[in-house]
Amino acid sequence: MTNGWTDVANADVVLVMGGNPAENHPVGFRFVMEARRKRNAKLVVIDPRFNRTSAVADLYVPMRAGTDIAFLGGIIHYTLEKKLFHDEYVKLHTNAAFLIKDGFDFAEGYFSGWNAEKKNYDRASWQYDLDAQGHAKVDPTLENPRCVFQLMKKHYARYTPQAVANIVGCTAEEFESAAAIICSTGKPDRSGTILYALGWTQHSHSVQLIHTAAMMQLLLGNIGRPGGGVNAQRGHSNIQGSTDMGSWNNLPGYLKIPRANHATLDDWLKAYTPKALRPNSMNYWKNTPAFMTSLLKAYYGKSASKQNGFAYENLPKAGETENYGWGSFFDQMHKGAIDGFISFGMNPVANGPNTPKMLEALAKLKWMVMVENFETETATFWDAKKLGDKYYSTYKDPKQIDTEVFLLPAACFAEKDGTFVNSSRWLQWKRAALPPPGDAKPDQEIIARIFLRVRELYEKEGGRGARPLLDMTWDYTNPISPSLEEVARESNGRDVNTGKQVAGFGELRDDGSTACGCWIYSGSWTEAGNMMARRGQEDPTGLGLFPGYSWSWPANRRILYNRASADAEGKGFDPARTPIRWDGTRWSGDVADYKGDAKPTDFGAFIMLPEGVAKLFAADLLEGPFPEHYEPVESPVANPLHKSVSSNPMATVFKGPLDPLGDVKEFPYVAITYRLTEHFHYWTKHVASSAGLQSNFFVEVPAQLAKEKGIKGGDLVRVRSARGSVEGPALVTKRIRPLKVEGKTIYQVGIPIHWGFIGRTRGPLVNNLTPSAYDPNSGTPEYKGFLVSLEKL
Amino acid sequence: MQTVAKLIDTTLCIGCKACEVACQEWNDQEFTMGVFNNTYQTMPDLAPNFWNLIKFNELEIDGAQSWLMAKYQCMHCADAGCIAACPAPGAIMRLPNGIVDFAQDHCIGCGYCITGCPFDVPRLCAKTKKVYKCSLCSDRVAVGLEPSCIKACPTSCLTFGSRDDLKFAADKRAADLRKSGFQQAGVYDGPGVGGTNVIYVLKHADRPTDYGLPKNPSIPWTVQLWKGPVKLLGNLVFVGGLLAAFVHFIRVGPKESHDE
Amino acid sequence: MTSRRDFIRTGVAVTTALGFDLRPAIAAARELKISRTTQTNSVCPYCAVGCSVVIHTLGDKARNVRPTVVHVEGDPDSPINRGTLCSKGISLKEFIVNDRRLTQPLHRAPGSAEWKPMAWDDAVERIARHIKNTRDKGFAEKDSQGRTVNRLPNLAMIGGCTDTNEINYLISKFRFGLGILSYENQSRL
Amino acid sequence: MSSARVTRFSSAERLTHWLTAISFLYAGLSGLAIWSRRMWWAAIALGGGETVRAWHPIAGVVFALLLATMFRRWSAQMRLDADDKRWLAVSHKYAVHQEGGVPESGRFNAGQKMLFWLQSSSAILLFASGAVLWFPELMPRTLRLAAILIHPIASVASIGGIIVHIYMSTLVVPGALRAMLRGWVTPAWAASHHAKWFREIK
Repeated sequence: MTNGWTDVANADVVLVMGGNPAENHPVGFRFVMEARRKRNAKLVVIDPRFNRTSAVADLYVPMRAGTDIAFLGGIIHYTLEKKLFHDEYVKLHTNAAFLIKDGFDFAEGYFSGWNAEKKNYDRASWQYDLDAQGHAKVDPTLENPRCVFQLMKKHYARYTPQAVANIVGCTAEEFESAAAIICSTGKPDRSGTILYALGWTQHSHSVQLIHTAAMMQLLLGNIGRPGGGVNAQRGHSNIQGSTDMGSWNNLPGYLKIPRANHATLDDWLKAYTPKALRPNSMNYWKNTPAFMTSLLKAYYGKSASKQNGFAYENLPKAGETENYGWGSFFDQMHKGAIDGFISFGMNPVANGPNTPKMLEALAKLKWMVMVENFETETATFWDAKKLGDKYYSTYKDPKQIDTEVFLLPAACFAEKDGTFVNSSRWLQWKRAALPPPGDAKPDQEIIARIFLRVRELYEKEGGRGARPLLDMTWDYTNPISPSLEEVARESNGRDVNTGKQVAGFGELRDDGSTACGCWIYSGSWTEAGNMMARRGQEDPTGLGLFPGYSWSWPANRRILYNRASADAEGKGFDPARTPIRWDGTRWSGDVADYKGDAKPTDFGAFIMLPEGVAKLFAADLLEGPFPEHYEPVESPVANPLHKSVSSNPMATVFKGPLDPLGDVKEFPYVAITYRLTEHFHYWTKHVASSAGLQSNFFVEVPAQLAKEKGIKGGDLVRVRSARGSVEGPALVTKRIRPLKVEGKTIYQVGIPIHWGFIGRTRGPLVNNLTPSAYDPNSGTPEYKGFLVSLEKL
Repeated sequence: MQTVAKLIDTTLCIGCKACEVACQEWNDQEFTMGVFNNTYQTMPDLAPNFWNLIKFNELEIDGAQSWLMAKYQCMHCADAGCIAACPAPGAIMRLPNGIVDFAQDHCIGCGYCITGCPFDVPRLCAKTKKVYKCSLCSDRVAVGLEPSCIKACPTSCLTFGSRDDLKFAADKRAADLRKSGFQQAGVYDGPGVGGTNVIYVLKHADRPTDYGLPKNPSIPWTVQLWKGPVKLLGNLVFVGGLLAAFVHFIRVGPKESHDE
Repeated sequence: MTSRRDFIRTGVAVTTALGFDLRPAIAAARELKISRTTQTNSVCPYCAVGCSVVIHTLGDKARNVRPTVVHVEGDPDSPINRGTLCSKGISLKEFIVNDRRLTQPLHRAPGSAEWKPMAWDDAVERIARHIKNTRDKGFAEKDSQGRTVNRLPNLAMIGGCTDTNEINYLISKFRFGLGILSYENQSRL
Repeated sequence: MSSARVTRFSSAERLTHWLTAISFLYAGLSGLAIWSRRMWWAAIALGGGETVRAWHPIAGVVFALLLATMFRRWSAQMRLDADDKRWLAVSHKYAVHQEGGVPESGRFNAGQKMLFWLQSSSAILLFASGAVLWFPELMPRTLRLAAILIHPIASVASIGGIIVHIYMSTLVVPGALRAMLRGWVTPAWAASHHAKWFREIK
C-alpha cells in the first residue's frame, strides 16, 4: 500500500476493483465504512460478481474478468476529455511534460520496437528525449505532441465509454456513472483511494494494470495524499515482509539479484545505481552502493572486505535473461531438472496453477522438505491418486513415486515472536504466547539446524561451492536457534566499528563500515530499542498515521510520496488533510518523503525516481510504456481493439504437454477463482470454525445460464477447463450478471478456492483448472479470466 | 441502572460472520458442519449451540440487485414473551440492565419460551433438554466488557451502550439515510414487545421480513390470552370452587346418611 | 455447552469504560473465563491487514503448568483493528489448539504409501546429506561462458509469506549461502 | 347378611377409578405448578422441575389411557335420559338437599354423568394439546400456539369438575367414598341415591 489501512478513512471516494475487501479483509474494510460515516464517502465497486463489498456499495458495475485496463483506460480518457484531472498536480508531480524520442508509436496492438521473430520489444524508442546533460527535455505547457501528456491522450483516445462498454460488458451509462464519481476526486480538496488485491494481480497483464491505476491516480492527483494512493491489500500476514526480504530476482530491500554479466560489485553498482534524469531530481537510489555494501557486510561479515568487493562473488548470479520465477522453476522441475525442494509454509499443489502438472513435477524430485503446521496436499502429493479420488485417477501410484518427503512440524505464529509486515508496511512485533505442541519446533531452529549441519558436512568433507556457504555469517549467540531479536537487530543494521545500531538508512555507508540486512528496515531497531513493538496511541495529525505505533518502512513513513500532497511551495492541496507541513525551515507531520530540511522547491516530489516526478509513461515494463488492454490468454472474444494481437504479446505462457489452452468453442464460459470470508486460503479447512461455517465447495452460476442449462440451486455440476475439472453443487444467483461483449452474451462462473484433499472438510482443488499463463513482469499466474465449460451432472 | 442495548446498523453489515464465530468462541460452543443451501448462509437457523446467525437474502429491490444481511439473535425484549411463557421460577431472568438471560440449571425444558418468543429465538437442546439463546454475554457485561459479538464486529455495524444513547443514534442514522434518499429507512426496535434491547437500523424498514425480522412483533395472542384472562378465570374456578365447597359444607352440610 | 453457575467475584472495579455502570444486581450468572489468564500480544497470521490479537493462556507461567489457549480476542490498542476481528481471526484458538497440528517429524520413503515418524536428528541428518549431494551434483561455479555465477539450479525453495521477517531474513541467508535462485513466496500467486 | 350390602362398583371399576385418580392427581398438581409459580412448591414436592417436565406428560398419557377404559366401560350408562334432563333443571334443589321433586337417578345421577362427559371431552383436548407441548421442537409454531392456550383452558374445566366431584363424594354424600373404595353400599343408600338403579338390580 502506498498509504495504509488507517488512511482509507480519509478518502472521499473508494474504488474497489480487483478486490473484495468486505469478504477478504473485513477488518481493513472498516476504514471504508469509517470514511462513509465521517466524510460521506462514496464506495464504487467494479467486479465480475455482485459480492459482499458490492452489497454495501453506492455503485456497483459488473465487468468481464481481465478487462480492467480497458475500464481504467476509459477513465483516463474520460478524465482527459472532460478535463477533470488535477492540472497543477499533473504538471508538477508527473512526467506529463517529458518529451519522448521520435519513433515511439503504437499501432495495431504493438508499440514501436516489436520484434516479431524474437517476440519481444526493443525498448530504444520508448526513452525520453535527453539533452546534453542527460536530462529529459520537457514542455511545461504540455502542448508538444511528443510530450507524455499528448502521447497519453492519443493512446487512450480509443477508450471511449462505448468502446469500454463493448469490451467490459457493462453499459456505457454504468461506466460513465462510475467515471463521474471516481473523477470527482480530481479536485484539489478531494481525494480518492483504490483498494485492490489479487483480482488485479492474477492476470497475464497485471503489472500494466497496476500501472494504469497509478496513472489514473496521478492524473487525479491522488498519490501521496491522505485518502489516496494505490493500495494493494495483500493476502498473507507477512507477504509484504517476505517480499521485502527478497524473491528470486531481488535481494533484501529490493536490491536486484546479480546477473552473470555483473562479474564484480562495480559492474553491479554501475548497472543498478540510477542517474538523475532532471536537474532537481534527488534520485535517492543513488545511495544503492551504501545499501548493497551494507547487505554484503551483513551477509559475509569479516569475509567481506573492500579488497574482495565485499565478497560479492559469493552471491548467486542469474543469466542475463533467465527467469527463476514460480512458473519457470516448476516447469524445470517438471522437466526433471530439479532434484531438491524446500518449502516453508507453502502448499503449491493447492495454490499454484495447473495442479495436474504440479503433481507430475513433484514426482520427479529426489527429495522434498515441507515445514508446516498441518499436513498439506503438497506434503502428501504422492497419495493424490487415492486421496484426490476421481480428479487424479490417472496419477501415479505411491510406489511409482521416488520422491523422499520430510514433513517437519513447525511452531505456529502464537508460538514464536518476531515481526509481520502488514499491507500498510507496518512492522508489528509479536510475542510468543506458549510453546509449540509436541515435538514441533520454531522455524528459526529448523532452518538453523539444517544449515549448520550442511556446513559441517562441507567443513568435514569439502565440496562444490563451499566458500559462499561457509562465508555466510551465522554468528548468533545461540546459532542452533537464533534469537529473532538478534536477527531483527541485524536487519536494522549497525556500525561495524562501534557495534551501535544505526538510526536509519541515511547512516549506511558504502565503505564497509556498516552492515545492514535489509536497508528499508533501517530504523526498526535502533539504539533506542525495538521500534516495532511500540504501542503509542497518539495521532497528532488526526489523519490516522499513528507514528508511535509499531514501525513502518521506510523510515517510519506512513504515507509514501507524501511530498506530492503539497504544491510547489509546499502548501497542501487540501488544507484539511495535509500529512506534512513546511514551516520555512523543516517539514513536520508524517516523516516527509523528502529531505527533512530541504526547501519545497529543491527537489521533485518523487525522490526515489530518477525523474524526480511520477511516471505516467514508464519504459521499465516489458510490454509497453503505456498500458494497453489485452485479453486474457484464454478469452471468449478476440480483443475488440486489435483482433490480431488479442492477448499480451509478452505474456509468459508455458507450452508443454501438460499446459494446454482451451478454445472458446469447447470452453465457452469465463471463470474466476476467489476466496470466501469464512476461510483463509488453504489453511482453515483444518480449523473447526471455518470448516463448519463453510464446509462445502460450490460453483457460482449466473441464474440465466443455469436456466439455459436446466441447473437448479444445489444441483451437482462439473466445471472443466483444458487442464482439469472440479465438481460441486451450483449456487445459482443473479449476482453474476450476463454481459454483452461484441454483441455476444458472456457468462462468468465463480469458483471459490479453499478446499483440497486434506482437511477437516474436503473438496476439489480449483487449480485443477487454471492455466500455466503468467504476467511477464511479476510472474503472477492468470487465475482471473480463463475458459471453462459447465455441465449438469 | 441503565438499560444496555445492542445497535445493529444493517447498512454496515457485510455478512462477515465475525459475530457468529465470536459468539461460538466466547461461549465455548462446538462448531457444527454447515449445509449448502444455494446461499452464503450456511447455517440454516439458530440452534441450541448457535445463538447468533446472519441471514442472507438476495433479492431485487426496485429493480436493483440487493443482498440484505442482518444478524439474528435474542432481542432482549422489555416485555419478553419467553419470560411471560416460562413456568420455571429463576429459569429466565430479566437482569436490571435489561438483559434477558436464561439460567439453564433452572430450566425444565418445557419449551414454552420458544412458543412465547415472537422472534422464534430460543432453541431446545435434545441432549441436555434445556433451552439456550444469546445471553448478551451477561458474564462480560457484568465486569464492564462489551458482548463478544460487538467487540468482534469489524465494520461497527454492531455497537453497544445504553439503550437511550443507542436509540438516539439509531434515529439519527435513519434520518440521515432518509435524507440521502432512502425514503423507507427506519428503526426497528419492537414497540409491540415494549421495546427490544436490540435495535436495528434498516434501509428498507417497510419490509423487515426481507431481513428475516417479523413485522410488528408482539407476544402471541394465545400466550397473552392464556397468561391473562384464562389464568384469571382458572384461578377463579379453582379458588372459587374450593371456597364454594367450603361455604356449601358450612351452610348446607352433608346429605342425610342412609348408611345405618 | 457451558452450564457453570459458579459466581466468581472478579474483584474488578466496574465503573466501566462505557461511562455507565453495567453491574447487574443479580451478578453475573456465568463465570468470566478470562478472569485469571495470562495475556500475550500477538498478530493474526492470516491476511495482511495485520490485526493485533490478545492470546489468553491458562496458567500463570509457573514451572509445572503447560499453558493452553483459552481465548483469543482483538487487541483494542491496535489502531488497525481496535479490538475487532473477522470470523477467522476470532477463532484463532481453534487454529493454535488443534488436534490436526503436526507434532513430530514425518518421513515418507521413496515408493512408500505412508508416513512414518522420524526423530529430529535423523531428519536433519538426512536432509543435510540430500542438500550436500544435490549441491555437489548441480552447483555451478561458472556458467557456459566461464563467468562466475555460484548458483545452484537443481534446488528450489519457496515460502516465508506467513513467517516473520526475521525468519525470512534467515531464509535469505540460507538460500544465498547455498546459491539458490529459484525462490518464490506467495506474493507472486 | 348379604342383603345389607349392595355391590356398587366392581373391583375392576374401582381399580381403574383410583389409578385414574392418581395419574390425574400427579398430572393436575404438576400442571398446577406449571400453571402458576405460586404452585411451584408442588413441582418441588413431585421431584423438581425437570422431573415434573418429564413425568407430567407421561402421567397425562396414563390418565388418558385409563380414562379411555372408563369411557369404554361407562359411556353407555352415561347417556342422559329424560329424567336426567329434568334432574339437571332442578339440580339447585339437589344441591341444598331439597330432594322433593328431584327425579330419581339410575346408576349414575345426571351430575355424575355431566362430570363424566366433562372429563372425557377435556381429556381429549388435554391429550391432543399436551402431545404438541410435549415435543415443541417437532411441532409447527401454529400448533404450539394453539396448544399453549387449549391445554390450560381444558385443564381449568377438568380440575374445576374434579373439585366438585371430590367434594361431593367425600363430604356431601356419606357412603359414596366407601362405595368407590370398598365397592358396596347399603340398600338404603342405594334406594335413596340411585332409586332406579336399585330397582333394576333388586
